Amino acid sequence: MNFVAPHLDYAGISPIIALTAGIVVVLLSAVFRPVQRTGPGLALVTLAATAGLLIWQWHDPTDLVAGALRIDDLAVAISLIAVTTAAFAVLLSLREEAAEQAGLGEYHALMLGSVLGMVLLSEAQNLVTFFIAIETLSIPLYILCGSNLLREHSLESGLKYLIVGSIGSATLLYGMSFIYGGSGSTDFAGIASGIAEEGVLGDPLILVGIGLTAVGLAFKTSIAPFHQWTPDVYQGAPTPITSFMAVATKAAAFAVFVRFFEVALLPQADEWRPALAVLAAITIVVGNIGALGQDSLKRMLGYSGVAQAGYILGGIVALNAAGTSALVFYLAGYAFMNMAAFAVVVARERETPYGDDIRAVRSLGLERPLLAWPLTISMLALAGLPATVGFIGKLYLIEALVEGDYTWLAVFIAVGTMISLAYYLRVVAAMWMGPRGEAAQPGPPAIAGADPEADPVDPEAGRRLYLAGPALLAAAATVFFGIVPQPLVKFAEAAGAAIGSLH
Amino acid sequence: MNIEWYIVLSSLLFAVGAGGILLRRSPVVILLCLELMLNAGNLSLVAFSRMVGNQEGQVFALVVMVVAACEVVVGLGLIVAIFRRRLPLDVDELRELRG
Amino acid sequence: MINSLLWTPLAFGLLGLFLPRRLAGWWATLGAAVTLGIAISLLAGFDSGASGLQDTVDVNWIPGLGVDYSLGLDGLNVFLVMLTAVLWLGATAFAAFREQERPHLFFLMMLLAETATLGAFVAQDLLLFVLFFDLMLVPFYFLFGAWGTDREYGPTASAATLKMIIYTLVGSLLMLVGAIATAIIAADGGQITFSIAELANHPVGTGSQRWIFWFFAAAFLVKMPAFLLHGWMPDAYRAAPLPVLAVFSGVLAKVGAYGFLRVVLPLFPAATVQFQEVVLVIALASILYGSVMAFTQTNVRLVGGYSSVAQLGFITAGIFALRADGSDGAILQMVNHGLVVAPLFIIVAILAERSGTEDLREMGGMALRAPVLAALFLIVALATLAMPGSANFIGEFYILNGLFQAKIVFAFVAITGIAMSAYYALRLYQRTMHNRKPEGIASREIGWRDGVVLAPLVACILGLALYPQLILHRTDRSVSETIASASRPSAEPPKSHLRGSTASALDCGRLAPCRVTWEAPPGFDPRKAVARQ
Amino acid sequence: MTATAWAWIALVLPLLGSVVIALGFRALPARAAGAIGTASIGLAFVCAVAALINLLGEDAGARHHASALWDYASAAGLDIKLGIYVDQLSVYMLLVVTGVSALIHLYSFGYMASDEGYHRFFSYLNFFVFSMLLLVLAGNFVLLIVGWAFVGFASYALISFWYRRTTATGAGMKAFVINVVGDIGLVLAAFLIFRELGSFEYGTVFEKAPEVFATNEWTVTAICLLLLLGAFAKSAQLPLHTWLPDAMEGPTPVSSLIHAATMVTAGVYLIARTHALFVLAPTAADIAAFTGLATLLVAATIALVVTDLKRAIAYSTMSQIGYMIVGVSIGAYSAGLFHLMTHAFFKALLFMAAGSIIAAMANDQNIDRMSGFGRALRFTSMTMVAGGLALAAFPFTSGFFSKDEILAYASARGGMYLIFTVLGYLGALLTAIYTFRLIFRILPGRPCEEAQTFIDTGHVAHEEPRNPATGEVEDTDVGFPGPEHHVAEQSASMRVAMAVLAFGALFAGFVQVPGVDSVIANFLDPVFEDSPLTAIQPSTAASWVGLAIGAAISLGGIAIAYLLYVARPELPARLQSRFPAIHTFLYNKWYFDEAIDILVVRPALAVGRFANRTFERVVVDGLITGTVEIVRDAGGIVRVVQSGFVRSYALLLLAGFAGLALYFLLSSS
Amino acid sequence: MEAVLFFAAAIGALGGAIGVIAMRNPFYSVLALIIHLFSLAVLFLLLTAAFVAAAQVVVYAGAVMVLYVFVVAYIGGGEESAWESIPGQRLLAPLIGIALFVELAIAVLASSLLALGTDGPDVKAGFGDPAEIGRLLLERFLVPFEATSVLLLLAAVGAIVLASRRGAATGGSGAASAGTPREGEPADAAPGPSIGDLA
Repeated sequence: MNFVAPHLDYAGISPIIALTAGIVVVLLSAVFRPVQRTGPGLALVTLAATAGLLIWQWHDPTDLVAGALRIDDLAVAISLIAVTTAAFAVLLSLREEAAEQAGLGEYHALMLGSVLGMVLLSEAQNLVTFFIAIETLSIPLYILCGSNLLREHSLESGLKYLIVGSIGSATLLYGMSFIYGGSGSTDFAGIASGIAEEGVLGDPLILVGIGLTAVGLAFKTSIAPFHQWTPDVYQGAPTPITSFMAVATKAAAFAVFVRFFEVALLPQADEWRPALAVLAAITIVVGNIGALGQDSLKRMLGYSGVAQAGYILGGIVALNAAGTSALVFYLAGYAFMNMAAFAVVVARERETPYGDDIRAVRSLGLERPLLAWPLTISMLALAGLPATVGFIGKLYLIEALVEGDYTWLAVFIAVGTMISLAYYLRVVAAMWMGPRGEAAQPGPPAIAGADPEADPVDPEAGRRLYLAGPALLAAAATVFFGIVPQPLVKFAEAAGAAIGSLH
Repeated sequence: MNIEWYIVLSSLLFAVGAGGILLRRSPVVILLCLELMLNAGNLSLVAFSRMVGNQEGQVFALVVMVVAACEVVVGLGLIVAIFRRRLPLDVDELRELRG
Repeated sequence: MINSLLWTPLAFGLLGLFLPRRLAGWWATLGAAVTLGIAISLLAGFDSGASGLQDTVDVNWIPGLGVDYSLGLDGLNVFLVMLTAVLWLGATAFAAFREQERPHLFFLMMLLAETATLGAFVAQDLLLFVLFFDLMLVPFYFLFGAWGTDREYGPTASAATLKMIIYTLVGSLLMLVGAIATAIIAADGGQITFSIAELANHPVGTGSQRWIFWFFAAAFLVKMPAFLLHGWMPDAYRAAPLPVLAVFSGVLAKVGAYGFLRVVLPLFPAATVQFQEVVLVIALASILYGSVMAFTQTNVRLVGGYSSVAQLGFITAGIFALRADGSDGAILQMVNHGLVVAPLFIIVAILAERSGTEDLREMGGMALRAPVLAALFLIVALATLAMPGSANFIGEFYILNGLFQAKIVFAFVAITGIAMSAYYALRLYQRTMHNRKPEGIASREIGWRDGVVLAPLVACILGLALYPQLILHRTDRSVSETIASASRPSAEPPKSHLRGSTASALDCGRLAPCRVTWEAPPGFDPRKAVARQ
Repeated sequence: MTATAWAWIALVLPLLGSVVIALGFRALPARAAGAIGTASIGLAFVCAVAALINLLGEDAGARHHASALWDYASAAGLDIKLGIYVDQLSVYMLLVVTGVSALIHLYSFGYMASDEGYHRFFSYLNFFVFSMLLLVLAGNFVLLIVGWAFVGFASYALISFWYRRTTATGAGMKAFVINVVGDIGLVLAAFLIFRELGSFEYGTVFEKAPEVFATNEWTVTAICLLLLLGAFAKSAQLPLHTWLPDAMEGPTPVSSLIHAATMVTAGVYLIARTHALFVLAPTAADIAAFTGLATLLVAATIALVVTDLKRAIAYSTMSQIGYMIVGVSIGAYSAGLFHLMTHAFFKALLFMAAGSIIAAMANDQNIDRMSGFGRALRFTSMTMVAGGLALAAFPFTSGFFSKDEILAYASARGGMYLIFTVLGYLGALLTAIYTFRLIFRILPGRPCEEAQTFIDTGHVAHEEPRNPATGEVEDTDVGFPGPEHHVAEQSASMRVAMAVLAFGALFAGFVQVPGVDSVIANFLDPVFEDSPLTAIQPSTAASWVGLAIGAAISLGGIAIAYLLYVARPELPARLQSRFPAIHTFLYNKWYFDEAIDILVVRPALAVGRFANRTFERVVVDGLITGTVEIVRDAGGIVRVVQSGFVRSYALLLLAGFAGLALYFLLSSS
Repeated sequence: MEAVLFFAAAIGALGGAIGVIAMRNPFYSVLALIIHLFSLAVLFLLLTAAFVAAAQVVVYAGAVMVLYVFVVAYIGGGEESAWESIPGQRLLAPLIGIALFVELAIAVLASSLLALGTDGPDVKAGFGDPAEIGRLLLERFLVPFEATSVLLLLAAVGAIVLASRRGAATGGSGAASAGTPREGEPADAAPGPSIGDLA
């Protein structure tokens, strides 16, 4: 029997190759004692290489490997966001207890594996690839969340994430099977043509399939009411991992969300748009009010992440090029804001006995201005105040939504933002307006948020370049793109244009 | 034999698996129930692949098996870790994180 | 030129971070002074005859989103810019004379606030306007929260400030949505632009105008604040540090009123005409309520605060008379009110230093050893109550005249506010300066420091009192253009709205033609006119 | 130089004086302020005379000029210039105001000598004169309002001159607020005028008024009523008069200048100035006249019973202004203005005398405690008698001619206007009685102890000053008149001023004797020639009959007073016990204060309290707290759902899917 | 004949599934799952998916279940108490399950796809044979195929990370923050990587 090997466009898949190679190398580094501690370095190199190769592929859309993947500007943009986030996370992981626990090699290999999953996901245009990619993304994260074996929180979050995540995957899978059955194809394009046929369009099988897949993706992007894992996992997981998850996972999941819904399921748009819009609205409300009065910063950021997911989902609801661009833009901006925040949280976790409790940042403005500013900026940006990328992002989303005739959702975004100020500014107030003079003296460790083991491991963490550096960098970017957004807008527009079906 | 039968059976299995997750507290059993759900998916995949007469569904099913295996491995790993940590093997006991 | 005006304060503020503590304040004052200089030169170069914008800057900022960085001056904003520059110099100097904790941050925020405020005034791109409008909140959040005073049995400074921020953002975020909606609807599939002038040329349909109008109105009315939306004001005013409060109350409130003139009238003419009476009712409520509250308050700051509510009510009423004279008066009154309320709060600060309290009941008799202070205060108080002969009087005279010609009944109600203002302003003055002096209150003359801050401001008041024409002359043209634009697309025949929408039961337009004329108006029914008193 | 130029100078001089004194309060030596103040007013008077001469140089028809310095506030069709309007009327007022003011400044130069607030006093006083001149010279309604409000402020400042006296500050506030009410009337009138005539300038307005209002009399009536609101508030006519008696809290020169001679007569001037409009609105004119009449009588009755010296004179002022209002409203313009002048003389004089006596009484103003000053203060009592005679219209004094001219005109106009004649004479009787009640109570008889001490030592009684109203000890360091306070006998400047005024009070009447000469009328009439009412002129004979009746009544009144207070001093007490109701009613000033308190003040405060205590808390804050509560509760729900049980998360997830699937099933075709 | 097989297998699969969730003892649950899997394999065969069926038997029943058994044996299959700690869960869980089933079933039954009602088209011989599947895996589904290998690798690493001895060595809350090098200690004194230990 004859076998035709598929054509391999090595340029196109080079980023994937680089990552895979990186994983292997990093793993090997773990085996040989002398190079054991080179894990982070190697990981960074890999990520840098991947980023380089991705940029090389910019503006050069091609189908890869028998149409299983498609590398276009959307994929590249999202992959870049994921890679950058990962690089930040690697830096934050230096001297992180979890990494030591898991072993540097394994830890970073897993992280790279997750990144690989994200890259694949952002390029996937075939159900099988889609599924395997999303699992490649998730499974390492399950492990990494639980990787700090000494902290019960870590294990708990790992298990919770695994269980709920697997339910999500199962739902997703089941939905895929329906869609496959209904359309008779696993390729996105094939699905689109398959369900567009007379008699199939609007068939309950397809629609329920859409519903199932929507649930699966909504879970990954923590859209309410499928969001509940988010706060717990964010709080329990080792902070660098949280920072990685918070942005990268969302980015990748949203990428495939866009591709799957705006390419494969486009014919059914009239059915799924309202549903997603309602989900977005619920998410905005739930996320914002849930975050009110949270003392654990990570938990607060978790809820805020939920709310932000709601905003971003608006980009898909809008269903126009502007929407996709807005989505990419917002994700990029969100990456910067979150990085700044999490870097500071990591630093304070190691400096103070309060873990990620809000008391850890009390009167930070006096103690460590260089940490206080990034956190402040990030909070203001998340709250969408002007002169930050957050404002432009919201502006972009709202513009897309109004264009897509979903003004009421835009109003929801506005309302959500108002509520969100209450908890974002609470952090700012703690930093700058704490009761006069009363700095956060090392007292008895907090009950909430921080756990007994969390005594200060590194009282100088706030001065470490690998923590303060990323924080300041991200904050600077947040402000810069708030004032000179055009480059980022161009970037997003290119990504948005990738989905041809919208024109 | 009508394909419908297979699909309905698979959805029944899916529902049973889901119900199991909701009802059982032992992480091991919950993992088993996840297996049930994934297998339900597999069944419908294979059935549909028969229905539409191409084998992509079957390939998909294979991939899913691998994935399921991986999840099991990781899940069991976590369970062992939790056990080693002398924590109760009951998902209801693991609720430090809440609110 | 206008760019330097806008960015000078911020630049100074940032450079100030690298100076030693004790210099920070002076550096900031210098920055404010330079800004004032630029503002003056702009005013000098301002051509009152020309129509349209002057000193414009127009750069594509975010082409992708159709947002331009476009600034410009015209009669509507030139004097508000001046006001901003003047008051900020005063307040910064006043603060610089006193010991501030964390001075670097304080003065950075002060100057950032100035830049933001100036931006809101000179922005000619709708979105840029919204951006600056929101940006103003950030520095004031820090200033109020970090340097404010926590109250004994009340909310902490940061809590009060949070309340203010959220409350005011409620409006401005809706405004953001409204602004975008306006642009997109107006673009109608074409290239999106936010340029106010452009949008004014193709106004959106009446249906859309209706809801967008209220999104904007919400933002502006909260900012002023107007009746029922002033809930944030008392706490915030009690918390705020006084020099900051001086500029806050002196300038920021005006941004709201200015927004009506700059954005709402030109962009949503139909809705404006339709909702004229609703807004007027709100304005009247603000006038009456603000005045009544003002003369029952015992906290000095709140007297100022509620009087501002009343004053802004007048200004709004003037604008929504939808007559040139009303709006002329409104702009004049914005400047006047800024010029009186800022010194008022500075004086309050001085009084509080002497009496150690801000409670009227515990003050008194301070005039004796402080004749200069008393004199300055007296002038400010008289200006506050719109003493005829002060520019404030001319402002209110124009406003009320406009209102009178447009909606006579509203004018009769509004004017009672003047009587009340006389009472609360004098009460404020008497309770602090006159009557018996309680124990433990020092009646000290102001030092030269406070003198150099206060005297120029009072000089401005007197100068304007002698020659209000200075402002009226320059604003008149732009205002009448704005009003005209507001009239254009409205359904009913042109000019008719000058007398108010014909729908109104209270319409007095019939009683006299609007154009200045003395033919006996047809069908004049005087019983109404008299009965309405 | 033209008349207008002189007028400008006259206008600016007092302002200059005021500013110089104000700025130089540290630099200037003690008495300099007084000197500067008096001098500036004196010069202003000279300028006024110059202006008069200029005016007389022109022919009667062309004696009105407008002059503007610059555009004050002209935009959007409103055209407001900083301009003055000079004609016979304004120049006449100019003369009266500057003249009397000059004398009163002179008086104050001595009277206030020992006062801490000497500079302040003269600065205010000059400012007042400036405002008054602005009022009378203003060339348009806006400037008129400005002057109108300025005098109001000056009066406020001077009433509460001793600002640590709570009664004084309270009275000041009262006066100010009531006057603001008046201002509002003027402002509204101005708006209405602008709407109908499209201008604020006197010239334009009065020129266009007849044609415009030919058809709609109601508008012009409305305008006039609004003007009257202002006039009544300023001239203390019913029911807006309550501030005037309280205004006596101020230093006595203030009472004599502002609250007797000049400011309070502004209402009269206003009506005269806008007679062109009143002619078109007879209804309004009549309302004005009757209000004047009512005030005249009410005030007179009150004046019969009050025991406070200055307040008694204040009520007499009200009643005299009532005469003037009647005069200018019914058409006796020049007569009213003539009475305005003579009244300025004798009433100012009376106040000066009173001031001197009160000083001698160490600020006790209760006439029941006074007696025998005839021997103690000869000069003072002589001047007081002179003023009293004029006020009581004793034959051939100034008041005699001016008052009776008004009444004669009323009778000449006939019809219902005879009422004014009749009741006017009744008022005259009352006037004579209360005037001489004061004189007979104070001057003759055995000297009271203060008077005695003055006779013995030649100094006024030294006493710790107390506030007669509240009895609290005065806080002298704000410049409350100290013990070594001047009485006329001790200060040349005061004596000069009083002498001049006494002369005026006694003999000023002779410029206007029916049939003999009529200087004032001849000078003023051209201003009013456009009014048909000027045609009416009482015949000389009629006038003389009226004068005869007036003389009889005046003498009768004096006789009654003599009977009551000298011959049979127990009678008043008996009358009191006979008609207690009437007495208390009058003694409580017809309960006007109480009425206003109940009708206006209490409601306002109640509303304020409600707004403050209830509305703000419940509604305004409720708006916020309510929302916050809702959000917080919702947050609570989210927290509860976030129970930490992974299985319940799963449950929600699947439930969510069930819902979603349901939606899709329903939306499936 | 086919129908009989189907129903037999169906009952087996369903019974196994119910057994999994019904058994109090995890060990029995595992056994029940094995039954379920075998019956599924039969169903796959009926659907002419020979290779899948084989994989099912080998991978699952062979490998995975063994793993389960070991783990259960290791942690001891303690019986799970009947006590329900979440209010309403007992009530809602079945409802949700039923709701899911009903909705999915409706989706299938109400579907207008004619093919659902058939046994599927006639397929050429060798449909679902290893050869066919293998070709697909190497041609169209190369990427997923490679990805699975990576995924397996990662899963293995994960298992080692989680279950490695380090956890046991420091088991219990006794040794706090092991693995974070103390000051002064040479960096590489930190516990060595686990793969190295295994090797």
